[in-house]
Amino acid sequence: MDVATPFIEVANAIVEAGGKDLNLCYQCATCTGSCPWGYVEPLNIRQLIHLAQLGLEGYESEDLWKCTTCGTCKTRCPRGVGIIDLVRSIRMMIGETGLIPLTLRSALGSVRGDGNPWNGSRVERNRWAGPLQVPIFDKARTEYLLYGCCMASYDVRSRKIVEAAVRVLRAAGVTFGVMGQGEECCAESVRKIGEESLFERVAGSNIELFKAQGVEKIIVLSPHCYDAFKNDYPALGGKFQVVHIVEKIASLLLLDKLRLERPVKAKVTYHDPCYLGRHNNLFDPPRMILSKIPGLEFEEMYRARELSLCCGGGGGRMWMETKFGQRFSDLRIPEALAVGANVLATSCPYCVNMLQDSRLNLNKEEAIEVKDLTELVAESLV
Amino acid sequence: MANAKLKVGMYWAASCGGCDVALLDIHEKILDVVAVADLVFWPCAMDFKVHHVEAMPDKHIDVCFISGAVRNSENEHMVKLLRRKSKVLCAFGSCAHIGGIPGLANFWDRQSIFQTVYHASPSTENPKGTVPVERFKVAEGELTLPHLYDTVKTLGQTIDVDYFLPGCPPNPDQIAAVIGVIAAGKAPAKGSVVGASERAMCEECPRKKTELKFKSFKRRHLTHPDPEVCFMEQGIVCVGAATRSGCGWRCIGSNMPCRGCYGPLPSVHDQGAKMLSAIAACIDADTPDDVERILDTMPDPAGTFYRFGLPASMLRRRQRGQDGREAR
Amino acid sequence: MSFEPRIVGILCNWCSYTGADLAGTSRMKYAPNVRVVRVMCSGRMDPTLVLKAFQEGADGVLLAGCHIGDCHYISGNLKTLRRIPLLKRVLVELGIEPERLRLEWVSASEGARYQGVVNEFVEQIRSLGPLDLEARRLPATASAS
Amino acid sequence: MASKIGVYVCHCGMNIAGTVDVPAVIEAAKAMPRVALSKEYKFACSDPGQEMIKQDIKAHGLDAIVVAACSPLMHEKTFRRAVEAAGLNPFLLSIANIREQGSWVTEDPAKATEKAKAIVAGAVFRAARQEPLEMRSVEIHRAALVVGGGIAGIQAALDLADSGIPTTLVERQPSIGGYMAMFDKTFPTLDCSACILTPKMTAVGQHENIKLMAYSEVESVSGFVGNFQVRIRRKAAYVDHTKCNGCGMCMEKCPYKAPSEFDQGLSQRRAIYVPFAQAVPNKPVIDPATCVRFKGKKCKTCIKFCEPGAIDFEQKDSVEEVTVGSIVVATGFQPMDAKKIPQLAYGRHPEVYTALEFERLNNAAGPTQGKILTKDGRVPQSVAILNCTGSRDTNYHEYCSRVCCMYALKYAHLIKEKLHEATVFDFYIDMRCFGKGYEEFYRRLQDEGVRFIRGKAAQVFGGKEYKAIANAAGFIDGLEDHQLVVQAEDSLLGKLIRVPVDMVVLTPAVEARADADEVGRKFLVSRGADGFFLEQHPKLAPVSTTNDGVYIAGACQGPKDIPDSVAQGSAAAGKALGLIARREVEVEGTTASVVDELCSGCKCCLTLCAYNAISFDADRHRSSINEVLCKGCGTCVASCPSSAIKAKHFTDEQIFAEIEGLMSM
Repeated sequence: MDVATPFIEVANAIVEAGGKDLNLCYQCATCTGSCPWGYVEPLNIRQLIHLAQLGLEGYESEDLWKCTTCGTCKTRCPRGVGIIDLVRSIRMMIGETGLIPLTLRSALGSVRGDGNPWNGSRVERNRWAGPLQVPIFDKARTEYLLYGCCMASYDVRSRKIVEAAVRVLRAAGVTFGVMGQGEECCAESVRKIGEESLFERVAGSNIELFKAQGVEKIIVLSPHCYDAFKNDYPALGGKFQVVHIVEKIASLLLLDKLRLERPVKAKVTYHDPCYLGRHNNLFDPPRMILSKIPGLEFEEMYRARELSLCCGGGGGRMWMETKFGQRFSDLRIPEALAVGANVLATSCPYCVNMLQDSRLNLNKEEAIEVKDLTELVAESLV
Repeated sequence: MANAKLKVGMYWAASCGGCDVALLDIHEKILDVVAVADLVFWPCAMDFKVHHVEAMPDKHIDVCFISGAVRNSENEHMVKLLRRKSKVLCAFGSCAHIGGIPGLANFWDRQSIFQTVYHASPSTENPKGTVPVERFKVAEGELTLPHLYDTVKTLGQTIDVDYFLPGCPPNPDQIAAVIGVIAAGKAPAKGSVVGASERAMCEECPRKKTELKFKSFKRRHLTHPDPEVCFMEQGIVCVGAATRSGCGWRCIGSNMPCRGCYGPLPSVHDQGAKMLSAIAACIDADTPDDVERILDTMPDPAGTFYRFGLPASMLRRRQRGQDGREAR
Repeated sequence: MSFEPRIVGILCNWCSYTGADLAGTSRMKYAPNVRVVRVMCSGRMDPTLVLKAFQEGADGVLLAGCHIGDCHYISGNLKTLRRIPLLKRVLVELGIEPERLRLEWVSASEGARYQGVVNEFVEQIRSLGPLDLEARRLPATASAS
Repeated sequence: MASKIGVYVCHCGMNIAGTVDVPAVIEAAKAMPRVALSKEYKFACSDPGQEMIKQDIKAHGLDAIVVAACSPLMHEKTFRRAVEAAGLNPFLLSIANIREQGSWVTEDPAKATEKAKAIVAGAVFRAARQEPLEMRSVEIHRAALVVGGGIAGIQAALDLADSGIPTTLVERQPSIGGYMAMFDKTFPTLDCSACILTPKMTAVGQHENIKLMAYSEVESVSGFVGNFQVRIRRKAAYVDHTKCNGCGMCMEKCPYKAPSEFDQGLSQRRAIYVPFAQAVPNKPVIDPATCVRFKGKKCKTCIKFCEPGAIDFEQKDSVEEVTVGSIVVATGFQPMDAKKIPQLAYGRHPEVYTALEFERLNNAAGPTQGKILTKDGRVPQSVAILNCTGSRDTNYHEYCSRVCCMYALKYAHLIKEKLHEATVFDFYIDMRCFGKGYEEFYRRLQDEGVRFIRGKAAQVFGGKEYKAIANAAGFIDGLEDHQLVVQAEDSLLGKLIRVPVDMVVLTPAVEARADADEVGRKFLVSRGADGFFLEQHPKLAPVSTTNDGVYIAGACQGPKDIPDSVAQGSAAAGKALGLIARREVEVEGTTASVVDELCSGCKCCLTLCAYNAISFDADRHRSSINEVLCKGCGTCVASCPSSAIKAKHFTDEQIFAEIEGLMSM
């Protein structure tokens, strides 16, 4: 058995770095019991918190990088501990010693240099808008800024989502444009990785740019951008009206500005993205949209809404290697198949990517497709 | 009887002249007044000069009415002069009583008012940037203008006042009655408010009122209020509940809410604060956010609650601080 | 000499005054700048009292009552919860920083909270500087009502 | 206005004098307006200290007194008595709190002295303007009302009635008994709940001093301490209980059924029913939502079989008014809806039970005659009990529900007793066994072989669902579709635990009833942040409320077990009795009153009073305040736009003067 002596200065440093609720934890273990890592290789977040409370070695364990910031533990925590903030603050402290995993360092470097985590070039950003004839945002003529996420600019699969979004918004008569030069990553994941100063730099530059262009309303395709704009940017002076495409489509349907008339023959189930659902409580709009698509049959998975299983791509995990057998998305495909679905819908470019990968890895191309909800809506347009 | 007649004066300081019109508005009762009084000074209606007054012996005027607030050096000079020349001095109308509409200038100061009036207002056409100066030499000699003060004062804040006759303008019936009482030598205690009731407007207001609850505030010109029902119940701010009655509810009778020209009730220290308190307590909200949301529907609360009484209120004016500190 | 704010505190009898007493019986030290008036309920906190404090030279006014839902008189604190935001809007127009007026809920058991509120408020007023009310330099009002 | 004020500055030993320069304060006080005399004393509250003040009042003709000492909450009453004994009205005393809010909270002696001077000046300025006031007395009506017929209300009603006080007991349900009537055994003694409760219920039904009004609700309460007028609505039972002999034939023959509320929906009752066999009163009521006659059909079964002809479909609600001197509110709690916690699968899986469901399942008079069986009739081999369902949880209720640990142990025992082979798992955070015999009970259950897992159950899966989502890492050998899997981290091991079980029992939080707000407003009882009724003082006045004459007992005040509820029932009855025994009650003089000459009838005050003390005389067009109802909060005073309402002892002039004094130093 080990012997340990508490090192309270460390605990205080974590609190100061933003883990303000650290001391509230009463070790009930709900977090560890709720963590999606429990399905593959349990992550003992409860123990990490207790080690941190006493400043004991081990709080900075490698395990810390496993957290996908899915929010399951945070929403269930009976003491209201901001566990994600805690993870962030510990990561921040580790970051200061330079011990960040290699692949994350590369992604962060890319954000620092190119304004995106995918090593894409700045000139490529929003280039998709050209062929689709989406104009540059102009506050006199376009109501919304369409913020496609780095994914739309640098990932082929995600480009289909933005194309669908453009079709849908046009069909409803919404005016929107994209930012010309200078737009950067929303930096949501950067913050979760613990690189607070880089986050503030990138976010600050976006805020300045949006303000200079007179942006007031933003439509986003990724729940991660949504979360950053909505919950993190205001503290830095960026107060915009942010809507996720799912919210926008739902309100267009309610106002009867959008008609879905072409039947979509599919049995669909829906995967709630963590940052749309648990983090921002948007559970009903996606289901409402699915109910309006003619011909579509809908079936819930067991882990739906608050219980949704993380795809594994949040909190910086998008850029880290996850061992085969430890990918949450690999568990999700069979779960969707078990309810008889042939389309697994979601509404997040990260989720689409992760689930798409698993579908291929598990050789289920024939059995099931992975689609963004926006794509299903676009299919249903006449 | 002629030598027993009262010598009456009427002067206007920072005033619109409405009070003088109100005095005329007593119609045929003016004959009763003339029967008991000689008008010895009334620059608005007759040709009197300052030197006429200066020439009078002290306490020459039996009753002097002064309308208007004190806003510039000329106002101050004249009211002090008239105080010396008068036995009884009565503040006439809201401006003299509590500051009145000119008192709203206390939300600003001399410099910002000049800036607006001579430079910034949308209708100002002043390419050369001409501004009035207090002394200006011309061939004929030196021209002078009075000095405009930063702060508007009531008459009572400037000189010793015997009675206060409120109203914007005072109700003609009340004017006649007050003159009658003074003439009859039945003057009330010094410092009294005369020609007004000790109770608020609601005493006389005929509108029906059941329960106060503000879900939002409405502006009079954007609504068609039911003439039978209390304005407040219809969401329109009416400051009648914090205002002396005596005006004959002329505004309310014309379907306009009371704006408070008759001033605060006898035991009230600050008319605006009391009305604010009464109204806010009846806001239909129990959380700070909901309260703010409802308050957002009330434009210019300070101007509403202190429309007539800012100079006589507890804080008297907008604070600027010695170093020009400005609140947000 | 550095600026020592003079602050009037108006506290409800049942929660906040008792909470302030608790800070005392617990020997918690805090800034001595707040001078307290006890009223029975925060519902008694008439805006006129706030103006009076400013008029008498207070640099700040602290109002404290029972937490919402815990009012000893059921709902008196709700009335003040509604009044103060409107008063603050008016204070802004009167050139007084709304931060000079603070409404807090302090329960009878929150001695430490009272200590914290007072210390924080005193520092806030200190950074705002003296109010130096102009009305105090103007000639006194003759009886005008 | 007072013109000869005496100022006394107390040293309080070193408590004040250790920090405050008392002589300097004395000197400063001498210079304050209208101060005739200024003295210091070691302990002003001591007998000689008080005696000195009395002597001075007489010798110097002082007309107001300022005592600068501890908080008025401490010794205001003491000094008021002293002042009164010297012939001065007690309201001419003003306390300057220079200890709790002066010497004790300030380190720097110079600053403490400066603050003390200011506080004394405030009190001196105020004292000059204070006015004499009188206390008033009101006669108390010799009768009591108890609201709620659970164990707390039953106890309160019996104690009052046994003391000879005519008592009305109002219960919303058709029978009294409350939750306790649903239980099989009680912890930790394991007495049979019915055996100890039924005699008390019968005693209520038969007591000559108790008027039992079941199936009734309090509609409104007016009046004040000693004289409450209470309107009670008796709901139409459609059965004339004066004729009904309780034979039960109607219930046997009635062809229409609905889920039994008493059995938590686990069994059926008829449209005409008594909730349970030992009900008091044991007379049936007809549920109009189930009876087809209320849907226009022509069933006559009950009428046909009722020999005394008691069925009366024409019956209407009736309202009665009673006048009582004091009221005990014992309206109880409700269990939290466990569906609010989706990960626990309640409502999604049939074998997840709430505590009350399990009570009925286990009750000999329940739907399975006390056999613990799954819904499909199997005997469970393993049961998991999950503690803290919505308690100690800021997402639901931050407080501890206080009873769950113990009844969880009780369930574990009952399961072990009935199903010797079954394994019982108890998932807990902390075992809270604070009561008499509780810790011993815990030890006993460990001895009986209950498996305790320290870790809050994080997730409950249905067996079939689990198999669909589990991969190799989560595979559980032999898991059946109808089973459940409970997942938690055992924090003592630092290991994730998955337990396959046949049944899960949740322990939903004890929460304030959904209508507690409405009930609170009816009886003018405030509620705390947790939603429960608020006692006047958490330690020293646990069953009193801020509404004089209204007391609270049982779980409406906060979660509590049976012994505590009974104790509170008796305590509240004792307080109510004590009040009635006084025959009359003194009411504080510090109320508000309308100055008639200034009131314009603007009605701004009418909706503000939480005690309905303000009424409007339409003929005179004036507001007036009933000073017996008025509690003196001053809310109307602050709101009167004409300043026509005066708060006695807290007038504008008095507070203004105090502020002037405070700022004069």
